[in-house]
Amino acid sequence: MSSSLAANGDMLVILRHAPHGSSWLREGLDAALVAAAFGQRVSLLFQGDGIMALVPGQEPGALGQKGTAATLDMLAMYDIESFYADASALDRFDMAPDDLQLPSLPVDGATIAQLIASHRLVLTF
Amino acid sequence: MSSSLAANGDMLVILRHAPHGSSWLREGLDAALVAAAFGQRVSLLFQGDGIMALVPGQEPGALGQKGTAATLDMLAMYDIESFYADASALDRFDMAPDDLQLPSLPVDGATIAQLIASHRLVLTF
Amino acid sequence: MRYGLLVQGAPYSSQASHSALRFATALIARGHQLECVFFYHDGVYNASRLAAPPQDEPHLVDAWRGLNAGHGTQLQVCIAAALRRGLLDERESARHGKTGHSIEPPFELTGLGQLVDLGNQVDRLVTFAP
Amino acid sequence: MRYGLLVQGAPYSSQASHSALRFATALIARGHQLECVFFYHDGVYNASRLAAPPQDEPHLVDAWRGLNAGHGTQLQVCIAAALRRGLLDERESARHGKTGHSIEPPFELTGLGQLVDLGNQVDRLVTFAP
Amino acid sequence: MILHILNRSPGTSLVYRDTLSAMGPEDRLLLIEDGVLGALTSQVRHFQSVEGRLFALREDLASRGLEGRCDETVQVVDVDGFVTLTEEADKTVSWF
Amino acid sequence: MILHILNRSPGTSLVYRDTLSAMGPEDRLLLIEDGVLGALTSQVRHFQSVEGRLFALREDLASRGLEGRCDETVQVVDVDGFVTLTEEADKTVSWF
Repeated sequence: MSSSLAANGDMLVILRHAPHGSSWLREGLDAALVAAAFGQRVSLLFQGDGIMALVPGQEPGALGQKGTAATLDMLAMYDIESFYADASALDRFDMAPDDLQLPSLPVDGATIAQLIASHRLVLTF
Repeated sequence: MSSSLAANGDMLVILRHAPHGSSWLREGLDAALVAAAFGQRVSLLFQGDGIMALVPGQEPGALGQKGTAATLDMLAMYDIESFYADASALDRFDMAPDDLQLPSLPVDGATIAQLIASHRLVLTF
Repeated sequence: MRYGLLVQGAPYSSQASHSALRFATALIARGHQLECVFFYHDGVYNASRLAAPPQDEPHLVDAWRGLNAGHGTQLQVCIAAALRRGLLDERESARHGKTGHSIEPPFELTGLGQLVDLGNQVDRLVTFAP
Repeated sequence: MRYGLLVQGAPYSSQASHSALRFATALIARGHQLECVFFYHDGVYNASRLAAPPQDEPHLVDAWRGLNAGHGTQLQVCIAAALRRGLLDERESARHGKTGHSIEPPFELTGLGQLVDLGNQVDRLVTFAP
Repeated sequence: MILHILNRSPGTSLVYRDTLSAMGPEDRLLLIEDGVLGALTSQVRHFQSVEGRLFALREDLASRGLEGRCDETVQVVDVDGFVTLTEEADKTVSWF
Repeated sequence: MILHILNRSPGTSLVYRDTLSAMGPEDRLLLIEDGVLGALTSQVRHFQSVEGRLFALREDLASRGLEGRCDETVQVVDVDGFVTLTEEADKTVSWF
């Protein structure tokens, strides 16, 4: 959680909503993918209930809704490789950093503040 | 807060949202008014942030949005006269029961449970 | 038993519509009667005949229509909540000087009184909210 | 300074549109330039040409139009978020085999890339969410 | 018996407090949608006061990859079980 | 300096916790919409860690009848002041 790990970049997308319950997470990931496709250096921060996006073994919804797990696998193709996970949320939900669908760096509040400061644009979803 | 004060009725409308921030409160009050106009015995429970509906001195919004204070004055015309206010929310926001736009009976959780049990239909907004 | 559903969430934005449709299918499969789905608050957006979701996602408006066609469930939309949100049938469109409409049968614009009636008529009214 | 707004809340359901319009008016009055309002998530519902609010309430769609007419602010609507929610212009309506449309100029359907461009172009991008 | 239905995560929303305080001694609570996050072993302490009367919807746990993380004190029901709960209840109250 | 904008009441939503923890030592917090409930004297303790950097929007207090209940440690600004805050900030982050 050292502050030196807080990357610079063009856009930080903060994902605060769990999958399936709303479209926030999916629409936030879409914004990140498009920004990356437009050549922006994009970092993702999974915060609060948003860390539920990183739970392995997600499935489509009962009516066939796609969910977001498949989208996460596409991020690397778009050169999005900076993933951060809110350490306090990981703690709260008792999730181990090595048990996430994406390798994500746990970050504390001070590091989150630095991430926000070091990206030109910050979008929350 | 005695349990004997929990009225019977056809419909209990639980209002949990503050004025102006969303349309929940207004649309909940509309449902209560229409039910009363259809001859239902309606009770209102202001709970959580919903007790903000009872703050005196509310105004229209910055763009002229009407808010809900004027609607509260219409309730008596529709014979809606059972008003309850979540005592824990009053405490939390330091609101005195005699400083509310509508005379509302403060109720604790047990009384709220009885209100829910004693009304045939319960709608939350 | 006779059921009614009150749907208050917009489709594609919250899970409310999905949950309500899933619940509707299950209660019908168990032999109950689903009298009516009443759409209020952002739930009125479920009635838009113009919705064009991606083909690999569930088409919620069609799913509601199917509930009406297969089971006779009424699909009632609160008119006050709908008009301000741009959901109009042909009659309301004309009345407001608009060209074009966004609601068509089996969805019907009705007043909140229908929700009150529904509540009195059914054994269970279940709310799905965003 | 050059500003952009990102609006994510449905009109009449949350205060987001009201707050954004109020902020837009104030920043223009202070001599800033409002380049564009980008509508995403439920914000796309702000673009519905069929909205018919009661006459004693603010007409938000007209207020957005006024911002375009009076100040040249672009009104861009995310096409992916819009189509699934039933917001289509004439071209998309035809493309999806629908009759009628719910979006017309000055609102324009655009891709999320325009939001990225906007973020790069302006000095401040302010989000109003539900 | 009244069936209370909660669709909010205790990690984000405080509505669960009002829900619990409004529940009678026989009432049941069903967690659905984002509400199933409350059924996780790490969260279920928020619902201690209704232990034995706490349910969570299987489909919503499964789609989120959470079936294996659901606390064993929570009764997991599928959507048929959801219907059954509404049959057995006098009425339902939705909290959001 | 970054301007954080919060539109949720601390009586309902826990998002304020994440907002506060993500704020740098010079950052400012503006409460708008339902967020102004956090500016009340009865609620402002939630925002102790940013005392002196806490703002609330006058119009949103006024429409709710809350101008007189706003804590004196909160700096009340009108919408012009809101614009000024965005001018002075490097960027804004909205929390909801």
